[in-house]
Amino acid sequence: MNATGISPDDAGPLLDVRALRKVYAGRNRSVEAVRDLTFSVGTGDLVCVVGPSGAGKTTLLRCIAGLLAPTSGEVVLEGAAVQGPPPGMAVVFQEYGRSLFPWMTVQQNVELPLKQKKLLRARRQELVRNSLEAVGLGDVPRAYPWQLSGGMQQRVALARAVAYEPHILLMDEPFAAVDAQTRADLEDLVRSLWQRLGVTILFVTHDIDEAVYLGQRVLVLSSSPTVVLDDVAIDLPAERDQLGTRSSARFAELRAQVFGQIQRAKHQSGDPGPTPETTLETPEETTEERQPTDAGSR
Amino acid sequence: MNATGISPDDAGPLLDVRALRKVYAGRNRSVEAVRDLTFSVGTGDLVCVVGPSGAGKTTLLRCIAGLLAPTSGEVVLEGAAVQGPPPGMAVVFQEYGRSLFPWMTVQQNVELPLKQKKLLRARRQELVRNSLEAVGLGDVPRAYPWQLSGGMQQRVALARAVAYEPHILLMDEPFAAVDAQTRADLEDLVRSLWQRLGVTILFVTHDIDEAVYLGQRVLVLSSSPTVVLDDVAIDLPAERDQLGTRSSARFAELRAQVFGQIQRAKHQSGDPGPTPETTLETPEETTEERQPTDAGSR
Amino acid sequence: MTPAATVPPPAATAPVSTGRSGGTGRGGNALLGLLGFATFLVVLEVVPRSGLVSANYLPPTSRIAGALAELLGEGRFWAAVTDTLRGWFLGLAIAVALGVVVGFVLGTVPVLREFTASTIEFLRPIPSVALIPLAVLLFGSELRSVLLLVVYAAFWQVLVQVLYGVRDVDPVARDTAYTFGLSRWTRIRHLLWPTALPYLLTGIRLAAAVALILAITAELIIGAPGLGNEINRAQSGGAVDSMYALIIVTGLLGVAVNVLARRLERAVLSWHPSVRGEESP
Amino acid sequence: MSVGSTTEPGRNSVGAVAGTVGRVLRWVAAVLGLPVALLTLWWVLSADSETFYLPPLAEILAAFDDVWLHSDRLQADVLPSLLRLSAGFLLAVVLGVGLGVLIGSFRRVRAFLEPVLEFLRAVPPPVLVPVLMLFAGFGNTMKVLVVLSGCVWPILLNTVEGVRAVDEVLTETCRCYGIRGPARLWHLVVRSASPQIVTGLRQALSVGIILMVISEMFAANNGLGFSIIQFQRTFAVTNMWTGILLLGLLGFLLAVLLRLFERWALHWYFGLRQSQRNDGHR
Amino acid sequence: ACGSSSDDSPEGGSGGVDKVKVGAIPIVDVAPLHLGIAKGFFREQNIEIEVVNTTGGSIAVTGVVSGQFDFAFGNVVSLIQARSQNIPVKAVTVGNASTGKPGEDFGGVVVPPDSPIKDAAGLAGKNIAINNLNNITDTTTRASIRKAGGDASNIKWTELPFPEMPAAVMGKRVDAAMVVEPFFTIAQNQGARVVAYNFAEAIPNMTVAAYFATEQTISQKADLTGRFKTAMGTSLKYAQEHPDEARQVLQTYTKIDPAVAAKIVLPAWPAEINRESVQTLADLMVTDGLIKEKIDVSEILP
Ligand SMILES: Nc1ncnc2c1ncn2[C@@H]1O[C@H](COP(=O)(O)OP(=O)(O)OP(=O)(O)O)[C@@H](O)[C@H]1O
Ligand SMILES: Nc1ncnc2c1ncn2[C@@H]1O[C@H](COP(=O)(O)OP(=O)(O)OP(=O)(O)O)[C@@H](O)[C@H]1O
Ligand SMILES: [Mg+2]
Ligand SMILES: [Mg+2]
Repeated sequence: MNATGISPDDAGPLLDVRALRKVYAGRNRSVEAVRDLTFSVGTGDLVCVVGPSGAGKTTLLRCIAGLLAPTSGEVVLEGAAVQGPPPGMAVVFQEYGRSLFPWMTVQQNVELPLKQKKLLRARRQELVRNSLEAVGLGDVPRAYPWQLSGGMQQRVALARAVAYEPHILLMDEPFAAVDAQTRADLEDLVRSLWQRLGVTILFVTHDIDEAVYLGQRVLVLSSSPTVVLDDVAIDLPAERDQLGTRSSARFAELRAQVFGQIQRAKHQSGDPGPTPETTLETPEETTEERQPTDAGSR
Repeated sequence: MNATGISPDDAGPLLDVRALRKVYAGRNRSVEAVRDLTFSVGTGDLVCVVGPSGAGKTTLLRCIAGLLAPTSGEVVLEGAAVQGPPPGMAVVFQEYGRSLFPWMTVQQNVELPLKQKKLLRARRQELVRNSLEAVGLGDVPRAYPWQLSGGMQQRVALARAVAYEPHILLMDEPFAAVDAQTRADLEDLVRSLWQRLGVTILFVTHDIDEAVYLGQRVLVLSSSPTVVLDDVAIDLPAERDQLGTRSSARFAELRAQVFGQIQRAKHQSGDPGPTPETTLETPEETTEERQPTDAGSR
Repeated sequence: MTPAATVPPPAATAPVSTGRSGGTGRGGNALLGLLGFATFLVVLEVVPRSGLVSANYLPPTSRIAGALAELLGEGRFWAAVTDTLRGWFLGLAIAVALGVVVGFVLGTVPVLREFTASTIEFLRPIPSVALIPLAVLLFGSELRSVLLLVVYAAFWQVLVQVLYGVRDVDPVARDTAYTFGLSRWTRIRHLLWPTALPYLLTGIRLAAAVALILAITAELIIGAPGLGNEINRAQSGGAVDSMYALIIVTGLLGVAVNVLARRLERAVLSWHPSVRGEESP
Repeated sequence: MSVGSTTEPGRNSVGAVAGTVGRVLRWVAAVLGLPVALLTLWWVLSADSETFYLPPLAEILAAFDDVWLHSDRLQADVLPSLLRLSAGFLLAVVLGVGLGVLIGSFRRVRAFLEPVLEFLRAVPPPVLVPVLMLFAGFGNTMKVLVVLSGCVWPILLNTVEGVRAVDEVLTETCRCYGIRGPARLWHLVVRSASPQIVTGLRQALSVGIILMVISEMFAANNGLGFSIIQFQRTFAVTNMWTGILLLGLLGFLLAVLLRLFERWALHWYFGLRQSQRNDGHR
Repeated sequence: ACGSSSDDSPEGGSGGVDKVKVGAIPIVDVAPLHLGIAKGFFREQNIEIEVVNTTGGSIAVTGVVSGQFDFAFGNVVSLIQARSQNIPVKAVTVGNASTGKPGEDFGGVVVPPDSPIKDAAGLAGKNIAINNLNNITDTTTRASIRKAGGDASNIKWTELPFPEMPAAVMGKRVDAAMVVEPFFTIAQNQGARVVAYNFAEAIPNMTVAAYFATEQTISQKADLTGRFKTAMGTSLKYAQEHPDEARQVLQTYTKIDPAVAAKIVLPAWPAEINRESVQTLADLMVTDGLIKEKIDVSEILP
C-alpha cells in the first residue's frame, strides 16, 4: 500500500511516514536499511516500535527527527514535509553517553534547551529540578556526565527531554542501561507524562513486555531491509500498573502476539529473496543473516 | 566481615575480592561508589551481578579488571593482587560504542587482540569468522563500527571478547542494546561457551531474568555506597533452555527472591543512615534518592 | 558515605592506591620542568667546554649568565623587552580574535569554507619575511610594521586550528543540538566552542610562539626597537655573549607564555579527557 | 529533498541534480572563484600604480613567464628548494609524531621536556640558524634542519594534544586485551590522534615553506627563497612579486596533496563524521 | 606616513628645529653620524636627528623611498643598483671610504692560519664567504683578484652575515671570507690571516658608502638637505681627525668589546665622494653582470 495518495488535509494524523526508503551509500558498502515504511501516528498517540537489532529503528527515528534525508518517500509532520528538526520535538538518542555535553554538569545539560526556549530562570530551575528528581537523580545536579554510571547518564538524557516539555517525543531504547526496578519506574513516568501533557510519543525498544505495557500501538518492523510487519493495537485499559497489568491475561496474549511477529521478523524482511541485507561490494560473504544459535556448531 | 585475614594459599577461588572500597575523588564531588565488597569466585564459575543503576557494578568490574586502583581493600586473582589487567582476560564494556576502534572494520576490530596473541593468520581468520557468525554478524565484516546499529556494535564487542578465548570474561551489560530474540540467542551462546571452554565469567546485568537464567550464582549489590546484599545460589539444572527453564517453578522462585533483594537494594545501601549517595558539596540537595514515581506530584 | 567522620576529605583519601599512582602534583611537574631546563643548561655549558665547538662562537652557560646579569642592569634592555612584549601581545591578541571569529564563521557556514579554502591555502605559506618590504613601505620601522608581520603569521595558526576544531564536533552531540532546536548562536557557544577549545588552545600556543618569533625577527630585520634590534646590535658588534644572553631571554619569554597557556588550559578544560586523566591515578 | 524521482541514491543536496558534471563545476568554482575575484581586484587597483614597490599585476604576470618558466630557475632553484622542504618536512613528521607520542603518553616526560622545548620553540629561526651552522655547516643539511626546526612544533604540539585526548574506553580496551607496545602505539595512539596530527601537518607545511625561505637567507646559492631575497635586495621588485606568487601557488599545490593524503588516511574519520548526515538536510 | 615634522615645518625654519630620521646600520662606518649628534653639529644646523636602525641597503632604500627616513646610510653599489631599477635615490654626502692603504684597511679577505692561499691570486676558484651576493664585497674582491693576476670567474660565493664569518673561516667551512671591522680584527685575533685588502686594492681611495635621500627630498627640501650635508661634513671631518673619540662613540650604539674597539682599523671619512671610484665601481658592476647597462654615476651623485 502506498500512502502517496493521502492528502495532508485530514487533520487526524500528526505524523505521516510515506513509502519511506533509506539507503546508506558508503565507499565499500551500500545498505538498504529501510525499504518501504508507511504508517501514521495521530496527535497524542503513544506508539512503540519493536524490531530485531539492525532493523532500521534508529534510522526511522532519525528520518522522522529530520536528521537524515530519506532516499525516497517522505515524512510529513503536521501537514508539512520534514526538512529539518521540527520545533517542539525532543529526542532521546540511543547513544546517550555521546549525546550529553561533557563540558557541562548534569544540571547545565538539562537546562540548555530550556534556555533556548527563553524560559525564565526560576521556571527553568524548577523544571530541571523536577525532571532530575523524576528520574531519580535529584542528588547529582553538579556532577559531570562522565562521573556518572551508564544508567545514570541515560536518565540524564531522559530528564533533558522531559524537562523540555515537547509536543512530540522520540525515544530510542531509552531504558536500555537501567535496572529493572528503575526501568519500571521510568515506564510509569513516561505514561504519566504522556497522559498529563498529551505529548505524542514514538518509543523504540527491544523489550516486548515494555512495548506492550507502554503503548497504545506496537509497530513491529521486519529485519533489514525493513517494512512494517504488523501494527498491533494494545487494548489494555488506560490505567496500567506494573503488577496488575503485566499479570493480566490480555497482556500475555498481546505479548505473545508481538513475540510471534518478532520471531517472524527475524527470518523475514521486506525482501522476499535470500538477501535480507545487501552488502553490495562484499558478495562473497554469506548474505543470509546467521542466527546466534548456529554457534553451537563451531 | 573483613576478608583481610584470608590467606591466598587456598587453591579454590580464582578471584578474591577483599574489603574492596572505592571513592571517586573529584574537584567538586567526591563519591564513595563502593563501600565494602567481599566475595570470591571459583575457577570456572559463572557469576551474575545485579544491582540498581549507579550501584557500582561497573566500578567493581573495572577494579577486578585492574583498570582502577581500589581506594582500599584488594582484588586477588590466582593468588596475586591485581595491579593491572591480567593476561587472558577479556572485557565487554558497557560503553560498547566507544570501545570499538572507529578506524578499523568490524573484522579488524575483532582480529586485533588475536594478533597480539600471536596467532597464525589462518587461525585468526577462523576465529573472527566463527565469532562474528555466532553473534549474527557474519555478513558485515568489512563495515566500520559507525556503519552499524547500536545492537550490532554491541555484538561486535561481544564477538571480540569471544574470539579472544579468555580464561576469565568480564561483561558489563553486554546485551543491553539488542532485541529480545537476539538476546535469548546470545544468552545461550554465553552458556555454551562457558560450558565448552570452562571460562570463568562475571556477568553484570540489570535484567533479573537474565541473571537467574544465566548464572550459577547471583550477587545482589545494594545501591551506592555498595555492599553485597545477597548471594543467591542458582540451583537450576545445568542444561537450560529458554522456554523450559524460564517457565519452571524454581526459576520463578529464584527470580522472586532476587527481585525482592533488588527492591530492598533500592532503598538500602551499605550506609545505615539516610544518605545513600552523598554529594559532598551540594548539601542543600535532598540526599534521599527519589523514586521516579514521585514525578506525579509535579 | 557521609556523615562527616566516615570519609576523609578527598585530598587525604588515596594513600592506599596501588602501584601506578600519580604522586607528583603540579609542584612536582614544575620541579621536573626545572630539572629538564637545568639539564639543558648543563649541556650548553659542557658542549663548548669540551671543545666540540669553539667557545668563541657558542659560549658556555656561565659566560652567557654573566652577560645576562649585565643586561638585566641596563635600562635599554628593559625598554627593549617592553617593546617586544607590546608588539607580541598586541599582535597575538589581534590574531587570536581575528582567527576565532573568521574560523567560526567559516567553520559554521560550509559554503563559505568551501569557497575560501583555496585562497587560504594560497595565502598561508607566503612568508611574513617576504612581506617585509611591503611592511616597511606601508609603516616603516614602527610598531605597526611589526604588528602587520606578527598578525599575518599568527592568524593562520589560529584559523587552521579553529577550523579543524569546529569540524571535530561529535555527530551525536550535534544531532542533539539540532533536535532541541538550539539556535546557531547557542550551538556555537555551547557545542562548537567547547569542542574547538582544545584545538584553539593549541592554536594559541602555536601562535604565541610564532608571534614572538615574528616580533623579534621583524625587529631584527626591519630595525624596529625591541629585543630583535638588540640582538642585531650584539651580533653586528661581535658581542657573542650578550647575543646569546638575549636569545636566552627570548626563549624564557616563550617558556613563560607556555606556562600561562597551560594554566589557562587547566582552568577551561577541566572536563576534557586530557586534563581529567591527570587528576585520577 | 522530497519525493519523486530521487530514488537514485545520489546527493540531492547540491541543488542541481546534474550529477558528476555539476559537482565538478561546483568544485572548480569553489577552488577558483575567490582567487580569481581577488586577482581581478588586485589587477584593477594596481592597474596604474605608480608606487615602485607595488607594480601593476599585469606587469607581474607578464614577468612571471620570463622569470620562472623561460629560464632554468624551475630546475636550478625551485627543485632544490622543494627537495630541502620535503626532507625537512618528512623529518619533522617523524620527529614530531615520535616525540609527541612519547611526551603525550608520559606525564613525567612531558613535565621534564616541556620547558626546554618551549624554550627552543621561542627562539627565532634567524638567530637559531647561526647556531645550527656551527654544527651542521652551510650545506643542505643546515637548510633541512632549519625547515625541520620550524615544522616540528605544530606537529609535536598537535600530536601531544591528540595523544592526551585518546578516548579512555579505547585505552582500557587495549589494556584489557593486552595490546601493548608497537601495536598499541599504532592501532590506538597514533590512529586516534591522527585527526589532530593531520591538523599539525597542515600547519607545519606552511611554516615549512616560510622557513625554506628563511634558511635560504643564509649561505645559499640557489633556491626559491634565495631568488626572492636576491630580487628584493637588488630592487627587482616585479620579479620579487612573481616569486611571492609562486610561493603561494606552491603552498596551494602542496596543500592539495596533503588534502588527498588526509582523505585517504582519515577516511574513517570523515565517514564517522559524515555517515549520519550523508544526504542530510544541512 | 613618516613621523618627521620636516614636512610641515617652514623650510630654513627661523628658530624652528627640523626633526630628521636617518636610517643607519649599527656598525663602525656610521660613527661620524653618532659623533656629530653627540658633539651637537646637527643642533647647530637646527636639525634634530633620530637614528633608526636598519639592517642593510635594501631596507634603507625602501625606507627612504617610502618616506620613513629622510636620509639613510647605504653602500654605493646598492645605490647604483637601485638607480638601475629606476628608483630615484641620490647620494647626499659621503658615508665612508677605504683608507686606500693595503695592509691597513677596515676590511679584507681572511683565510685560516694554515691555508695554502697566500695572496689574492690564490683565491681563484675558492669558496669565499661574503655578506651579500652581487654587491660591493664580491665586486671588489673579484677586482682585487684580477689585479693580482688571478682568475675571478669561477669563484664559489657563500652568502653569510659578517658575524658568522670568523667561525666559518676558522672552522674551515669556507676557504676564505671577506670581512669588515670589528670582525676583521676578531678573526685576526683568532689567528686568521689576511690575504687581500680588496677595498683598498680594487680601486684607489674608493668611496664605500654614502648618505642618500630621494630626489624628491633633495629638490623639495633643498635647504634641509644642505644643512644636513654641512653638519655631516663637519662630523666626518671631526671623526677623521679624532679617531679616539670615534672609537669611544662606538660604545654608545654598538656592542663592540672596548678591547676590540681599541684595536680595529677605522675607515676613512673623507670630505667628498670620490666620483671616479664610484664610476669605476659602476663599470665593474657591468663587467660582472650585476647591472645590464652602463650607467653614468653623476645621476646618483650630488
Ligand atoms: N551510517 C551508516 N552507514 C551505513 N550503514 C548504516 C549506517 N547507520 C546504520 N546503518 C545500517 O543500517 C541498518 C539499520 O541500522 P539502525 O541503526 O537503524 O538499526 P536499529 O534498528 O536501530 O538497530 P538496533 O536495535 O541494534 O539499534 C543496519 O544494517 C546498519 O548496519
Ligand atoms: N569517573 C567517575 N568520577 C566520579 N564518580 C564516578 C565516576 N564513575 C562512576 N562514578 C560514580 O560511582 C557510582 C557508581 O558508578 P558505576 O558506574 O560503577 O555504577 P553501575 O552500577 O555500573 O551503574 P549502571 O547500571 O547505571 O551502569 C555512581 O554514583 C557514579 O556517579
Ligand atoms: Mg538503534
Ligand atoms: Mg555501569
